[in-house]
Amino acid sequence: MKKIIVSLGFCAASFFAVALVSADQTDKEFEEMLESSLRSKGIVKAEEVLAQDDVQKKCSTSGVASAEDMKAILDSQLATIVYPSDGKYLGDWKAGEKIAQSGKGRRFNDKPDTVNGGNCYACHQISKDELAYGTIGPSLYQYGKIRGNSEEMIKYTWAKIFNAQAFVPCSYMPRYGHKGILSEQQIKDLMALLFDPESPTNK
Amino acid sequence: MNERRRAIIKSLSVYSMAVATGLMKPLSALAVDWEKKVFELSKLDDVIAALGGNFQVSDGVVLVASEIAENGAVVPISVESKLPNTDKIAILIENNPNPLSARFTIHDGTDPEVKTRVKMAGTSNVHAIARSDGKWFMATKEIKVTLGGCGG
Amino acid sequence: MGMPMLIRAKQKGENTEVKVLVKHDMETGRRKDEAGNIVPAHFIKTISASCEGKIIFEGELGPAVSKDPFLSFSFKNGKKGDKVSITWVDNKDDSRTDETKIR
Amino acid sequence: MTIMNIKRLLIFFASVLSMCTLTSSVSAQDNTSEEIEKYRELLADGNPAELWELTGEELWYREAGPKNKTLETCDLGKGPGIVEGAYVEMPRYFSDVDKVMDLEQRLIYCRMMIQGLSREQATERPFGSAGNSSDIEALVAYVTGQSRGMKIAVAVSHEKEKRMYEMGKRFFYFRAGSHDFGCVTCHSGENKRIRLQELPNFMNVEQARKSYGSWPAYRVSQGEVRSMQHRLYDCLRQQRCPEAIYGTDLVTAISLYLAKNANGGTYDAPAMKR
Repeated sequence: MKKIIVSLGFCAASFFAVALVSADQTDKEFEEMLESSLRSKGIVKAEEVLAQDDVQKKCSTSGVASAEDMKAILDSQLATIVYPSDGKYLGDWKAGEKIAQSGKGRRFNDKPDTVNGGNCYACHQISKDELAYGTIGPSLYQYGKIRGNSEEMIKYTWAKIFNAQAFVPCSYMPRYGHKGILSEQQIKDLMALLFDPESPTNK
Repeated sequence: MNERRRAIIKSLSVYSMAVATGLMKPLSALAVDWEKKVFELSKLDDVIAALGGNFQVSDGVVLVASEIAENGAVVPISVESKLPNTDKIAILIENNPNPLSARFTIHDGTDPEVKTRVKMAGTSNVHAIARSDGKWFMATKEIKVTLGGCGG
Repeated sequence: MGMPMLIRAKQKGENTEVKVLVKHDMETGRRKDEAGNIVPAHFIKTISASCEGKIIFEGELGPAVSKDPFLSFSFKNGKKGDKVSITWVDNKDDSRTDETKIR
Repeated sequence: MTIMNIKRLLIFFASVLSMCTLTSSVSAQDNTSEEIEKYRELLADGNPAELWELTGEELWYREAGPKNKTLETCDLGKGPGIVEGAYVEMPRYFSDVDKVMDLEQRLIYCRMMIQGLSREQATERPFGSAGNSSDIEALVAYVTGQSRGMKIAVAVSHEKEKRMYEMGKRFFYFRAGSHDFGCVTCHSGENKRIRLQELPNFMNVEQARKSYGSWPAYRVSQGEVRSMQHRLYDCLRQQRCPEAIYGTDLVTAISLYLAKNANGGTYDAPAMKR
């Protein structure tokens, strides 16, 4: 019996070896293709991008990441969150609106001193006045009005903008704080856009 | 098909070369002159005044355009006049640096209807005007120019 | 002198429908290039159409007409085989004439 | 932050999630998509891409390069000089180079081999801009136009085509860079849009067909005809990826992956888009 299993296993192994190129070989081929086809330009460095971080590696699968990976991502990413040093969470909603509108920053044609935007409208409805909003993420219209401004809600929202993967592993939302895309002040301004009763978001 | 197209291209090149070198006079020598001073005005009121004052709102002028433009660089506009003896049609974009975008002269036997595409600096009222028996009539529509794509 | 225009003149009942596409940058004089320099204004100022030598339609265009301008209009008294000719002149006094037959 | 706090935050998050679904988009903005549709309809009349097609055709038959030859003997996969229907079968394996090539790689190859241009000359100005038109974009407009109305039919049968497809698929899911973006971020969900542009979901056959089948396109936002190479080059830029080197294999791999997903669809380009 044991023999049969072993030989079956051997058969299967040799079958796959013929039919499929091994995973290792595919990895290698892929890496080589990336290296030969992509090059550093301006502020985007090929070697930095191609060396994915652990989260990116776990999330680069055509299926769903394993439960184990998801838990590892949640744990590691929650630990990255940095709350505002002065304990103040809300900035200026008008500045926040500009950040939400801008998709600039971190592309190879952007300058090192380009002020990065959040590009929030690309994926979210926020203020009712902006018709050109995307739907990759949920609508944030009346965010503060609906959810209130309890300390928990404020802290949760901060953390979500700072590192969305602390809540949804492999989320499509950029990790704005953790990856240094937005500054602490910029996140405060976005928070105001979401929570300030005077913000058009809550009108 | 291919041969035909190529032949056309070749003959056209020869013809346009002849024009460029002055062997033939382009027809436009006969055409209306581009009226610099009206095209360079920056305020809608000044353009209206320069064209002869009051435009009367009229159903006889039909302006077809979408209320939202996906991109301000190309906004399709169609203007038709149902008014008698229409000899001029123009498109004014209120918030553009120079409101007068284009003006057309409709000769006898030509329908008073024109389709073109214009640039809009941002959301604005667009006025289509037509001159009938020497008087201007107008139709207006607000066109919203939106941001598109991933660039923001 | 630019590249050839694309002109279509099609008989539809008693009307001839003319559609014109012109390859032209239609620079407003406000745009900046990648280096941040203003690109000088360069646009078609006049465009005129004639059928068998008779002027049928004229346009004065400003720089607010879109890049690669498109125009469509129709006229009466044309017939299949008639020659429709279009000429544009731009602000640098460059010009071009192309023609087609009504189909 | 204590463990207790983290737990509370997570529980709290779960309740927020359920709220999200309740408050989803204020479905108003009622006529926005209707008006955008109208905009596209009005635009459809008179596509400047035809001007590029004419130029491209002229370039195809024009003697050029040190060898002073036309491209009439260029084999795009269906035999020397056969342009009609060539694009809908590309990218494909070419035995003369033992390699999978997309249209632009093949055009570069033909210009080098037949016309005698150097690689540098053959790849000069791959993408046009105002005042600087691109010969390649014009050639691409001409060649692709000769497949209009045909069915997209890439084979993916040769071993090298299969490998190329696999690489393209892998890149589709590859997430990296400052923003963790990958193709998958924007192109795997149903009924999603970025700003006002609908995003084709490449897992959905109909959408993949419609999207792939509408490139190249005259883009009104750029005033140029943009090829598939440019579409992907610019996707990668927005993804915060490094620059895709023109005519290299990665873009061909992604194209092949997308083309395969679009197989069977009717090709309808060069089109006109925002």
